[in-house]
Amino acid sequence: MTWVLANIEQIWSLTLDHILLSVPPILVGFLLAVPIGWLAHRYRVSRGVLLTVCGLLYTIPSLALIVAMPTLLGTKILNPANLIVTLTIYAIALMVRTATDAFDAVSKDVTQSATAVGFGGWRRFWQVELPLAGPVLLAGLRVVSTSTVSLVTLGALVGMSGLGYLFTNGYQRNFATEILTGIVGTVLIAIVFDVVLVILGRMLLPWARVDTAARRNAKTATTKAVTA
Amino acid sequence: MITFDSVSKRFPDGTLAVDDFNLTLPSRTTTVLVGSSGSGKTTLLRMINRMVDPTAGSIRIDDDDISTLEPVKLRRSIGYVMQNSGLLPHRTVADNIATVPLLSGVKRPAARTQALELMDTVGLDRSLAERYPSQLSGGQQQRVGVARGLAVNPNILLMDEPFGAVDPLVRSELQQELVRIQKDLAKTIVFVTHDIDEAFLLGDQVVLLKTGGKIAQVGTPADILANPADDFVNTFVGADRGRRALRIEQVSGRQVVVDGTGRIAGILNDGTPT
Amino acid sequence: MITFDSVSKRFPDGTLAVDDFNLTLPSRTTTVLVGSSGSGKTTLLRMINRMVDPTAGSIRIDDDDISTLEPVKLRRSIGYVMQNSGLLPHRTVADNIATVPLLSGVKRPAARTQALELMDTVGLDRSLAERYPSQLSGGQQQRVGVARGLAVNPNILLMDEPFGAVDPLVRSELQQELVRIQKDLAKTIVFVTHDIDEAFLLGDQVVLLKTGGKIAQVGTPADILANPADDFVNTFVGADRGRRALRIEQVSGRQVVVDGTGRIAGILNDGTPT
Amino acid sequence: LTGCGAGGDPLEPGSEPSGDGETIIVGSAGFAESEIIAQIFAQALEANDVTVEFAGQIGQRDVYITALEDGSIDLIPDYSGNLLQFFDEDSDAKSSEEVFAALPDALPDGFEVLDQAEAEDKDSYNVTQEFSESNGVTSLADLANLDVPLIVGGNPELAERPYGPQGLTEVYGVDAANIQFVPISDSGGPLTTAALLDGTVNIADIFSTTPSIKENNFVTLEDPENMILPQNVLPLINSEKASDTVKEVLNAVSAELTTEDLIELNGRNQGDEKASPEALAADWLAEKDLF
Amino acid sequence: MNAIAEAVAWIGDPAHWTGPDGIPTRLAEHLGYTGLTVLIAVLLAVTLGLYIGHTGRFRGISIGATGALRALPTLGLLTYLAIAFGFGIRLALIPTIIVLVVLAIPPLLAGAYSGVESVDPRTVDAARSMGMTEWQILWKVEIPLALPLIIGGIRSAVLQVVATATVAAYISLGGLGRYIIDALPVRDYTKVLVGALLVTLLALALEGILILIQRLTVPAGVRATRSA
Ligand SMILES: Nc1ncnc2c1ncn2[C@@H]1O[C@H](COP(=O)(O)OP(=O)(O)OP(=O)(O)O)[C@@H](O)[C@H]1O
Ligand SMILES: Nc1ncnc2c1ncn2[C@@H]1O[C@H](COP(=O)(O)OP(=O)(O)OP(=O)(O)O)[C@@H](O)[C@H]1O
Ligand SMILES: [Mg+2]
Ligand SMILES: [Mg+2]
Repeated sequence: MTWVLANIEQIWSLTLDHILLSVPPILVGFLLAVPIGWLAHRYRVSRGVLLTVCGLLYTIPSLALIVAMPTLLGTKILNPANLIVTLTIYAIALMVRTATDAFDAVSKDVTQSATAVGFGGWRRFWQVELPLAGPVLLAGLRVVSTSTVSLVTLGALVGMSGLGYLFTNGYQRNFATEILTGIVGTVLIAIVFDVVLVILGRMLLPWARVDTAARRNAKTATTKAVTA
Repeated sequence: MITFDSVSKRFPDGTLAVDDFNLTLPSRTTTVLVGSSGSGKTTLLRMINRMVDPTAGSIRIDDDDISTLEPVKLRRSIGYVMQNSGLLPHRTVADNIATVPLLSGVKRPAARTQALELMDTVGLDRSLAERYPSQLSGGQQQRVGVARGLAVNPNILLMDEPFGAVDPLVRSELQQELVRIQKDLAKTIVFVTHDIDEAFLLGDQVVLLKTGGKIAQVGTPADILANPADDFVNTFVGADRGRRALRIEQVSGRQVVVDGTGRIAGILNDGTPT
Repeated sequence: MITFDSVSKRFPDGTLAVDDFNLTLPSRTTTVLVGSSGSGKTTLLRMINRMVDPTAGSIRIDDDDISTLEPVKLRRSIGYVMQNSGLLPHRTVADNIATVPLLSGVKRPAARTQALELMDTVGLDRSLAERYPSQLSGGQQQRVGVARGLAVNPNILLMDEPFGAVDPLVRSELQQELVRIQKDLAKTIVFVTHDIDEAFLLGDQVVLLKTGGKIAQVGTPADILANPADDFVNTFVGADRGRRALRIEQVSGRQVVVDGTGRIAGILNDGTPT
Repeated sequence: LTGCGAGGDPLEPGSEPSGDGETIIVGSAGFAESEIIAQIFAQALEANDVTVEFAGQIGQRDVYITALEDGSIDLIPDYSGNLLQFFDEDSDAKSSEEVFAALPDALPDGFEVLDQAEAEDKDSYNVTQEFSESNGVTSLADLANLDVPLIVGGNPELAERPYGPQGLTEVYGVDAANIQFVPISDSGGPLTTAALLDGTVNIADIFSTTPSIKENNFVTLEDPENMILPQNVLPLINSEKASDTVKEVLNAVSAELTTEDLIELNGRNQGDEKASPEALAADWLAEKDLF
Repeated sequence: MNAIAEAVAWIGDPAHWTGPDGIPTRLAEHLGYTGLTVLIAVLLAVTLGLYIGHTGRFRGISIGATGALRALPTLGLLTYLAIAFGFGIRLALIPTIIVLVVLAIPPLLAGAYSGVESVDPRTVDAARSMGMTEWQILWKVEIPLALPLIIGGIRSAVLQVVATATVAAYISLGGLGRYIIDALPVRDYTKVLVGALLVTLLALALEGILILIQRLTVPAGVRATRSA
C-alpha cells in the first residue's frame, strides 16, 4: 500500500495511457463491426465468409499480431497504432458475430410491420433496426470492452505504456505488490467502462429494461460472445 | 372498392401462393378472407399495400392500378394491423400510434393529440400512453395496433389475424370492439383469419379460400351456412362434424341448444321458432 | 376419487394462488376446472401429483393422504398431459411414450410394444414411431402427449390445457378423440382449460373458478347454463354478451340459429323444439 | 515529465514543451537499470531546457536499435561491448578503450556515441558458492573439464549471443551437448537468482551490477579470454539530436557515473525500498550536485 | 507474403523437427498444457455450470464472476502467481495452468449454465411430473439437450487456451509460445510468425475435431429441431 501511495502519480499516468489505448479499439471495433454485422445479417452469401474470417482472426496469438504490425502497416515499432490496430482486429472479430445476431434478433414481425406502415429502407434501418438491435449490440460491446482493457496489458511486452508495465517491471523486480496493483487497476478500468456502457445503454435504450424479449436477447448475446 | 383482376403470385422459390384470383371488395364493408394455413390469405392481403407484388394480374383501388403508385406512399395511406401487433418495442404507446403521421411530417404535438383521441376510440385508457408495448397485455397491444392502423384515417384497413394470439375472452371483447368501431367509421376492412366463427361474426362478405388462393365460396355468413357450396365448405364451417347441426333439448325447465358433438351451445331465448 | 380438503397454497413470493379449496372429484369421470388466467387452475392440478405442495389442508386419493406418498412414485402412477406436450425433443415418439415404463424398469421390447399400441389408441399412425417430436405437427405432438400420459395405465389423468396451442380445426378433432378414449377407458380425468366451450364439451362435472381458486359454481354443463349462480358465471359462459342467448332466424328457407352478438351459430336440425 | 515506460506517441499525455529547440525522445531497454540511467539522462537534459519525451522499457537491443533507426526514439543508454558486437561481430577489440575506439566506425551513419562512463555492467556467469567449491570452478575456463551437465539460465536472447552457450563452446571448449539452456525472461533478475539458488539452473547469466550477486555470495566466473566484452555505459544518440548542449550535459553525467552507483541504484530499485527509476535518477543527480 | 513463405520454409526445414526446441516437442508441450487446462477447467466449470443451470442458484453471482474473470489480465495474473507464491520457474507449470484455467472458465461456465437454461422449462417440468428424479432430469434431459452449448463452450475454451498458452513461455516453460517469446526480443519475425502459424493451425485442427464431436453427440431430435 505504501508503495502504491508513493508511486500514485506513475500509476495514474499508466492508467491514463491504458485508457487511451483501450478506447480507440473499442470504439473503432464497434463502429466497423456494426455495418459488417449488418451485411452478414442481410446477405446469406457474405455471412459465412465474414463469420469464418472473424473466427480465424481470433485464433492468431495476440502477441504475434502486435509484433507483425509494423511490417504490415509500415508503422514505427513504438507506434501505439500497432497495439490499437491489433486490438481493433480482435474487437471486430468478437463483435461482428454479435452484431449479426443483434440484427437477426430484431423481430421480423416488427420490421415487416414497419415496412407495412410506410418506412422507407434507410429510415427503417436508422429508426427501427438499429435501435432494436441496440440491446444485443450493447451486450456484445460490454464483452469487447472488458476483453480489450485486459488485452492492452500485453502492450508492455512491446514497450507500450499502460498498466501492463507494472507486470513486466514487477516481474523483473520480484515485486508482487506492483503486479497486483496492475491487476486491480486493469479490473477497475474494465468495471468503470462497463458501468459507463450500462448507463449509456439505460439512457439510449430506456425501453430495453422493460422489454423481456430484449433482455433475453441481450443475455443470450452475452453468453454467445463469452463462448464465441 | 378493391378489385383483384386475375391476380397470381409465384414466390421466387417456386411456390404458387395465389393462382388467378378474382374478387371485388366493396367499399365501407368488411371482407373476411378465411382458410387454413398456407391458403394464401396473407399473400392476398399484402398485395393490397404492395408488400408483395403480384406476378400476374392487376389490383385496383377505386380506379387506380396500384402498380402505378409509389409503395411507401401507398402504405402510409392504408392501415395495417397484424398478429402480434408488430408494434415498435422501443417507442411508447403514443409514439407507436403516431408513427405514420410523424413519418408523413405531422408535427409532434398534433400527432400526439390525435394519438390520445385514437386511444379513446379503441378503448384504451390514456394513462397507458407513456408505456412501452412490452408493458401492456396482449389484448391492449392489439388495441394499440388497431389505433395505429387508424391513425392516418385511412379508407382501407388491412387486418391479418389481428386477434389470433390473445386468449378467447379478450378475443371476443376485441371482436365486439371492432364491430362497434366499424359501425362508427365504416372503413373498407380486409380481415384475415382462420377462425370460421370470427369470420362469421365480423364479415359482411366472407371469402372461403382453399390452397393457392382458390375461392371455395363467397357470400354472407348466412348464405354460406345455409347453402354450403361443397364438402370442403361443409367441413370447414363444421357442419359435417355436427358443430353447426344444432338441436334443442329441455334441461331444468329451459330450452338448451345442443350441437351434433354433444356440446351445449346456449339457451334458446325465443321459445318458438319463427 | 380425489378429495380436496380446505386446501390453500401461498407461493413463497406471497401470492395466494388457492384459498381454502374444497372439492370431491368422483372416480371415472371427467372434472373440468375452468377459469380465466391466474385463477389457480394449474396450481390445483399440480397439487394432485405433488408438483406443488399445499401450504394448508390435505388432498386424498381414494383414502391415502398424498402428503404421505413419495412424490416420484406418486407421479409415475399418474398421467400428466400439458400444453405444448412437454415431449423430450431428443427422443423418438415411441421412446417418449415409453418414458415412464422405462423409468419404472419395464424392459425395452415390452415398453415398445405397448407404446405402439398406445399410438393406435390415440389415433397416431405407427409409422410415426421413429420420428422426433419436432417432425410432427402440433396436433400429433399432443396425441403423443396423451399417449404418454396413458402409458402407465394410470387411474388418474391430469390434463393442463392440453389442446390450448393447436388450431381450432385440430383442436376440435382432439376433443372428439378424448371423448372417445374416455368412453373406452373411463379414467378419472382432471382437465384444465380456460375455454368454456371445451369445458362444456368434455366435463361431466365443470368447476368454474374465480381468482384464488374460489369456486364460482360446480355442476354439469347444463346445470350451469340453465341456472348460472351469479353474474360472474353469466359473464364467463357468455350469457351476458349474448353468445349463449340464441334465437332462430329464417335464411334461404332454412332455420339458422343466431346468437345475441349477431353471429350465426348453426343450422337447426329439428324444426320443432322438444 | 510524467510518462514512465510510455511509447513516444501522439497519445502520450503530459509531454509539454519546455525551452526551445527540438524534442529528444529518450528510450530505455527493457530492464530496470537501463530505465534508471535513461531517467538520469532525461532529467539532466530537462534541467538544461531540452524538451524531453520518455519511452521506457522498449525491449532488447534488436528492438531499440530498430526504434532508433525508425525515429521512435533519439537517445538511449547502451553498453559499449554489446553495442559493438551487435554491429560488428568480427571486431577483435578487447579492452574498454579499444571497444570505445572501434564504435564510431561500427555504428551506422547517423548515430554516434558520446563519452563513456566509468560505470560498467556486463553479463556475467555466476555459480553458487557451493557449486564452485564442490566442482572447483572459478573461471569459465574450468567448465570444459566438468562432467556435471551445465544448466545455463538467462534471458531468452542469450541463446543467440556470441557470449552465450555457443561462446562457451567456441571460446572455452565446453561440449555443446553438455549445455542446456533455460530461458528466463527477467533479465537476470530475482527469478534467475531463485533458479540458481534452488538448483533449477547451475550457471546463471546475471548482470554484474545486480545486488543479488553479493547478497547470495555467488561466485562470478572469471573470463580470461575476454569473451564478454567490457560494457561501459554510454549514450547512443541520433546525430541530428546531438547538439552541443546535449553533448555537454550527457558527458557531464557520464563523467560521474560509477559501477558502485549502478549497484546502489539497482539495490534501491529491486530491494525493499522499491524506489522508482524516476526518483532514483533525481536522487542521483542531487547527490552528484549536477544541474 | 514473403514472410509467410519464409515461415513455411522454416517449418519445412527437417532440422526444426528434432530436439528439445523442435516442432514436435513444442507441439506436444503445447497440447499438454492445453489438455491439462481444459481437463481441470471442464471438471470445475462444467460441473458448476450444470449445478447453476439446474438449480438456478448463484446465477447472478456466477455471471458477475465470469465477467470479472474475463477482465483479469493473463500476463498480470501469470507474473503475480509466479512471484507471490514462490512458484519460481521451477514450478512454473502451476501458475501457468491456473492462469489458463481462469481463462477457460468463463466460456465453459457460460456454455454449461446457458445450455441447461436453454432447455425448455416445460420439458423439464414435464420430465419431473412424469416422475423423474432430479438426477434423472439432469442426465436424461438437461445434459443431452444442453450438449450443443456445452460443447460450444468447450470449443471456445480450447481455442482461447491454445492461443494463450503461448504465455507459458514467458515464465520459462515450453510450448509453441517459446518460438514467439524467444524471437520477440531479437525481432526474429520469421520465428514469431512460425509460432503464430503453428498456434493458429493447431487451433483450427482442434476446432475441426470438436465440431466433429459436436456433430456426433448432438441428439438427432435436437438437430431436427434446428434444421426445422
Ligand atoms: N416469402 C415467401 N417465399 C416463399 N413462399 C412463401 C412466402 N410467403 C408465403 N409463401 C408460401 O405461400 C403460401 C401462402 O402463404 P400465406 O402466408 O399467404 O398463407 P396464409 O393463408 O396467410 O397462412 P397462415 O394462416 O399460416 O398465415 C404458403 O405455401 C407459404 O409457404
Ligand atoms: N411458482 C409460482 N410462484 C409464484 N406465484 C405463482 C407461481 N405459480 C403460479 N403463481 C401465481 O398463482 C396464481 C395462480 O396461478 P396458476 O398458474 O395456477 O393459474 P392458472 O389458472 O393455471 O392460469 P393460466 O390459465 O394462465 O394457466 C397466479 O397469480 C400466478 O401468478
Ligand atoms: Mg398468414
Ligand atoms: Mg395454467
